Amino acid sequence: CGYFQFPGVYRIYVQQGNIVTDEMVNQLEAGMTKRQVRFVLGTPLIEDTFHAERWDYIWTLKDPHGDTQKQLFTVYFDGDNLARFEGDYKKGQVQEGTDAAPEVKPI
Amino acid sequence: ESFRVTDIRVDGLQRVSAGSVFAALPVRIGDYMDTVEIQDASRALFTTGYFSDIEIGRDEGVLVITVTERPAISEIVLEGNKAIKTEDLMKGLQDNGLSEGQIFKRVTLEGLGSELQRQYVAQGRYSASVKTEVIDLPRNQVKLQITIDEGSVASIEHINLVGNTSFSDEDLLELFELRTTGWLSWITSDNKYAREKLTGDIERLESFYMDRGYLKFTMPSTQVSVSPDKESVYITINIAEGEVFKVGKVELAGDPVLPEDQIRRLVLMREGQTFSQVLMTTTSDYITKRLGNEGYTFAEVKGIPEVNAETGLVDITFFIDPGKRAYVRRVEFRGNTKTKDEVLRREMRQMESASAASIAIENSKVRLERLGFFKEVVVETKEVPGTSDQVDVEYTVEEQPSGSIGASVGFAQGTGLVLGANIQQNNWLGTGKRVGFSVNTSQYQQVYSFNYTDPYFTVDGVSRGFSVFYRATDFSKINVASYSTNTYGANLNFGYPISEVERIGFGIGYTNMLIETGSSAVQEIKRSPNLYEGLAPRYITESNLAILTGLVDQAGLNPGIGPAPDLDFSELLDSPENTLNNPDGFIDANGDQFDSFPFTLSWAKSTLNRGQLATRGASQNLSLEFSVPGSDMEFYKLRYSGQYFQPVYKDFTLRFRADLGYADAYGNTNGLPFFEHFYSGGFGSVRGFKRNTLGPRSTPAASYRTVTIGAQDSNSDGKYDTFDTGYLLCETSKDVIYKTGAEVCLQDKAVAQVFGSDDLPFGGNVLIEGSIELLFPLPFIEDQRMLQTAFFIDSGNVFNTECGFYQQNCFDVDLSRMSASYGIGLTWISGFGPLTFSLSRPFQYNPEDEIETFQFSLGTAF
Amino acid sequence: CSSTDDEPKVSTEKEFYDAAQRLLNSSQWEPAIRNLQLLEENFPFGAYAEQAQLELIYGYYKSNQPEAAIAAADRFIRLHPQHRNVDYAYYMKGLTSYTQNQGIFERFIPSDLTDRDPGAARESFAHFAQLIARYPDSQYAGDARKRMIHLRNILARYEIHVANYYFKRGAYLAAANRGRYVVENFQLTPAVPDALAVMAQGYHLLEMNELADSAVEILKANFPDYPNFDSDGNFNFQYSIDINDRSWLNLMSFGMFDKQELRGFDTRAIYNPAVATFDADQ
Amino acid sequence: CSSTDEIDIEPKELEDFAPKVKLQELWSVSVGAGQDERYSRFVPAIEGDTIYAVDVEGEVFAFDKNKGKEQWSVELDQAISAGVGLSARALLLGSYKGEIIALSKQDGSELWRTVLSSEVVSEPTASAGVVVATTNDGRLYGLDGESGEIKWFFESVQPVLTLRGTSAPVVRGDVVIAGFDNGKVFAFDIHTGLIQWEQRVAVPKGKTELERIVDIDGTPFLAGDILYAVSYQGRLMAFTSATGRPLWAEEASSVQGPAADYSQVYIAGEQDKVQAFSSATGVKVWENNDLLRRKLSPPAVLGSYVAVADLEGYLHLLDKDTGVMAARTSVDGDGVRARMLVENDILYILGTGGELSAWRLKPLK
Repeated sequence: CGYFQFPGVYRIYVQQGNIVTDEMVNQLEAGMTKRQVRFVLGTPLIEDTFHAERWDYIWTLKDPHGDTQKQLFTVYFDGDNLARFEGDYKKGQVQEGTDAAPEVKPI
Repeated sequence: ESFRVTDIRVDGLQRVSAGSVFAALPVRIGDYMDTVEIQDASRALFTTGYFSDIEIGRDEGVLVITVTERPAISEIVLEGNKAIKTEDLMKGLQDNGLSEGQIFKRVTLEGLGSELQRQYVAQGRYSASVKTEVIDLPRNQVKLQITIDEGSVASIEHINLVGNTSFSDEDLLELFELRTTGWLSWITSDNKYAREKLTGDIERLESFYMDRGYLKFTMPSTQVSVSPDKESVYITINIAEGEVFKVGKVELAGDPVLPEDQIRRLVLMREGQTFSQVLMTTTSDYITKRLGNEGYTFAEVKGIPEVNAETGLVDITFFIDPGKRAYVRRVEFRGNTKTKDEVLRREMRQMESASAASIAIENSKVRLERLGFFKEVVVETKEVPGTSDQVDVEYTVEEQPSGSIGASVGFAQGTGLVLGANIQQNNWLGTGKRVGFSVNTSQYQQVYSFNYTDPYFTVDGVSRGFSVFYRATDFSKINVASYSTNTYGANLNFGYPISEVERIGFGIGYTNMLIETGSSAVQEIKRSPNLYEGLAPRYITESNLAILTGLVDQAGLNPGIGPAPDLDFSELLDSPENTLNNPDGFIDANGDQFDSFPFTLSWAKSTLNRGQLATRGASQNLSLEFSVPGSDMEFYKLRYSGQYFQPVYKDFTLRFRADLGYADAYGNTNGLPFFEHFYSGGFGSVRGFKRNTLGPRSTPAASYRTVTIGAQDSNSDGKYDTFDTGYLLCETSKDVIYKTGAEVCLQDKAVAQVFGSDDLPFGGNVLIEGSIELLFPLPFIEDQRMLQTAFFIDSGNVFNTECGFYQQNCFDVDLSRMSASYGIGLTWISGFGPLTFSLSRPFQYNPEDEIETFQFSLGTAF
Repeated sequence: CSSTDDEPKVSTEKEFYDAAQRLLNSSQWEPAIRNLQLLEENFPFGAYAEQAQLELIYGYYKSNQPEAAIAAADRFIRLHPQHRNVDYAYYMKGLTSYTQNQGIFERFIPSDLTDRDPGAARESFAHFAQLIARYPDSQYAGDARKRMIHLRNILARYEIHVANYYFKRGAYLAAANRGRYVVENFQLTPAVPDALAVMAQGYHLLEMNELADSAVEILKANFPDYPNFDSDGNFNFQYSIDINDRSWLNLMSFGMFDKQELRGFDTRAIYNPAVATFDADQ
Repeated sequence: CSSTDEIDIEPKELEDFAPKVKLQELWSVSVGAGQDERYSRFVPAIEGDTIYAVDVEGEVFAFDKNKGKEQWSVELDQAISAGVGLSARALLLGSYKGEIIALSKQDGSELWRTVLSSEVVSEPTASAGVVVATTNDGRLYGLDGESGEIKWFFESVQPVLTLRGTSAPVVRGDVVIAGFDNGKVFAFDIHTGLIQWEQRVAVPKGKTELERIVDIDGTPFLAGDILYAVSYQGRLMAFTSATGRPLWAEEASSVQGPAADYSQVYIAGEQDKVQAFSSATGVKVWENNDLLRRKLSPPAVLGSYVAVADLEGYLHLLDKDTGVMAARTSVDGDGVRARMLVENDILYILGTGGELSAWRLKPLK
């Protein structure tokens, strides 16, 4: 934003959206009901009011320097059944939390 | 025979409304009625419980119902209840429909009497008795008289543990909340039997054994018996310890989600180690938390021990069920009716529409508490209905005054009567901005200042603030050397976080200072004694003075014999230039008007658990202030202050505090300006001593002593009336202590007379302070969050690397010279800001320190 | 029913009642309350008993004892479920909790109440709704409905404030969903235009242009005069997120004062002029 | 229960009366520290010419029965909760740590020691080579008299709240009888622990757990083959000891055991009223209210008088037929709460303060 940036300001990660992994996508087949898709992929964070026929599983992570990674996986429905699905998703183990192991208190 | 009901009339209604009668009646206008239905109707009306008598008659088609209402309760009197408060009893009565104005039902009263008796027995008050009476009053009303004799609670005579071979009775009974009658029992009443306490004690006993490997520990039976007179209770707990088990293999099962070694690191149990239940449950918690950080807030981890009796080993498997990855749909706030939503939301580390991380949710709660705006912050995660993997996080806060506000007509030690308004609000109009302005006139100071800081100038927490001030101080009034400074200036400062808990800051300002010195300004500020202007420096020795005064007196003895001869003792004079070569005061060396541009750099780290009255964590800050080269004054000031809280036992906490300061001049300024000196003593530094009175003293002003060295009788009336003056010379030097009224005499130097006010605190350029406090909760006070009481030991002093020759109490850094005191202090966050009291007794002090046992102040938290 | 038209009791009861009326009219709430309590206790079934209970509710409300007022109202409803003006009791329950958090602070210092927790006012929504459901044509239904609408507007505007913050924070999905929450739960509130714009802006910043365009279309269809539309009708995504035009104070003080804020979405001036802060007291 | 009458708690003052007989103290001696606030009840034991006694700190004494001269004493450095019981070979003591300790009758040296499941608060006894004892958790144990090994135990269902103390077992040949805290009396075969018969003496009634206490804490009394047992807040009942057939039952409440002679049964009843019932029909013969609330010890029959001691250590004699006060003397300042022994017209009393004394009736001049 507008004026010079102070050096070394601590900024937090800003994460948004659902994580979709290859494991989940492999379980998807056309024709599944909405309940089954919801069970496999989880509840989508974008169920747009004006696009009832699609669910968007977006995932973004903005790092302290401002560059953002983004992944979008969209599923399309024909009525209550899964028509098709497309988009990118994560491969293998996903680890993003901090490893804040709480300190151990002796008995 | 049956008939058609054309109308229904109800007679005798008093309190009960006709509506509720009709609602209860099973018959409507137009129905057919016969004897059977009449019985149903009266039975229906009876079940309402409102009526003691019902008659149903017929007047052609009109169904006539005459009722007599049960009496209404006009008053309920409760006597003799102490253990159970009247409100609880009244509430119990109300819940069963027995309250003033209600219809009285005898059966509920009976039930209630025995219910009360049962409650007392459950509390161990075995000899209690409950008597209920119903007194009839006119106009169909009743008065309920309930007299209770609570008797005394059975006290525990003996707790006997049978079967404990590995641990002594004393160690085990230490865990118990129930105790046999001890000398403290009359306050703690720990010898009063209550079943819930016993179950609690037994659970603690069981986990004590389970935590030490006694996996097969069982308690076959526990007996509670009472003495025939029902006054003493005997508790017998029979134990079967079983043997100690060691940990065998430790396995992970289920879906650990994270690589195994990361989970393994959190496992606290090692093979061969004695089994401990608490280690097992803590391990499960750590793994659950770790998974929570990964977004699996619904994770469940259970440790299952499998005992192998022969080998005495127990294998433990941790079943990890991560559940679904959870997401936070909404973050909501409750209770912030004055503080803006953004002020809370910007502290959040957990985003909305993002994966849930339990550590982020917890950190956000701590950050809210660290603001100091809230007495309490409670966080709750609620599952979103209709989803299995979404939660809403709700923070409920309770707001508290966060600053001192309002006109302060007050009196504070050391500053006398303070008049004026000052408002320092850290949550200005709920915007989270810190605004303060004060108009303060007091005996010693007129202060007009305004400060404004926006902690969130940018969304990441870059703060920007500025302040302007005008201050005219008459230092002589607050026990500091007699001079006054008039300063005005402004300052712009920025600060920003460099980590979750650390911030750095910098600021640039301008100050203009004018120093006025009174006649009796201390020597360190303005050199004295000085020769009087216009008086030629002529000196007379003490012995010659003695001769001279003899002549003058003699002449004055017989005035009538004509003009007294002029006396001129110039030949007795000695005229060498002889003055005390006192060093220059500050003003003499640097003048009295300064413009300087102070530049400050600061670093702060705080992990305190609460903004005000913290009880956990630590905070430190280091600041360097130096005037930009080219300012009139070139000096630098380094300041460190830190505090650390160490919980000791239950809710007792130790607080360690340290304040260090070092300042010096650089460049062409030859000494730290005296108005930048550190001071010590009083609140927030070393309690038990008057404010700012520790450390070096100033040398009071002095002037050369003038004596008569010649006399003339101008009107020749035989008496001298005009005198010549000169300075007295000292012949044998005496000890040199600058005390008011004293004479300073150095061999063959002019004698100086000390006249300035006694030696006043002058501060120094090195500050060392430290204190240890034991925070303890005041008994009998429920709301501890607004109150902090502590026993303290404060120590500290101010030193000066170059002491003036005559300065008292002035030492270079020397820890044996620290002044110290112990005492008790209390801080209360009132509506007008923190109110602090302290009662202290110094046990180590320097001769010049001024002691002050009781101190109080409004607005500064120590 | 035909059995309660007995003639007024001996004068003392009437005197009690009249004294209470005088005290109420001269707004001496405490003595009035005591008077009404005495009346109810001594003449629990007189003609004035029920009226006294109603005025007791009003007395507690005016003397700023919300809990007592609500308790008195509940008691009246329990004792006289079919009383002809029991709707007043329901209404007073709503009104009391509606005004509970409005201390002197809010009245004197005009501050924007839409970005704080409305506090007890949330419960007033349920009380008013109960009144309207049971007695749709009660004389108080109108005012209750107005207050409910006002409350709903405040809650809707609150959502937009939060969305504005999340744009600043860079959490675009959170902002978009806050917008969607308003569109789906707070229809017909003045915040809806802003909500649609927020959705459009959020999706745009998430580079989900299909969803962004559909939101813009609906916004344009319903609120063509929305400020973000430029002269030839397309939505200027830059409009709301660049720095608001700098106030003179900001210019004068070289950016020192009146911090540069994202303009954010706040078109209350256009779509919400009618609702002055509702005068809580009649 | 709308109201219980004002219960006055203080013990009733003693009034004077014209004594009809004198009590002569033969000898008295002090037995260590006596008992403490843990409400144990120590009973002396007599065999041949020696009388044995114990104190709470584990000091065991043997005195000559006629002169009270100490024959030997031994120090067990542990807390003792019950004693002294006798078996064919040994003295029997119970401890707070749930042990049964058998000591040699000659010199008090320890023979064996067995740990039971809870503290032993009433004196063990023995018959036919089997030692029996009740424990605080409502159990009755049968141990081998030689080795102390547990042969069998019986477990009774315990109510939530009981009175402190348990009834000591009573033995007769191969039968052991004991009262329990659930208001029932059981008789067992002493060798196998099989139940011969059981009878309910009292039925718990009332709402609170306090009103439902029906402990039988006083040791039942065997007179010939009639067994008398009394419960708290329950009944006094007489049974045939062999079959347990109930003969009669009367409303009564006592925390101490009954005493009986050929014609009457005596108890320290409710509120410490001393009551006498006809042993044939159970009809109440007389009731003495002079000693209300004085926490009386179990009564004992001495000649034609009934002896009973109280909390201030006074020994009272009442005329067996009329219940009228006949004599009074002071025995142990700390009071007496344990059972008193009578053997050929000499009364042996062990007070709570550890005073052991022997008394004999002496007619007035």
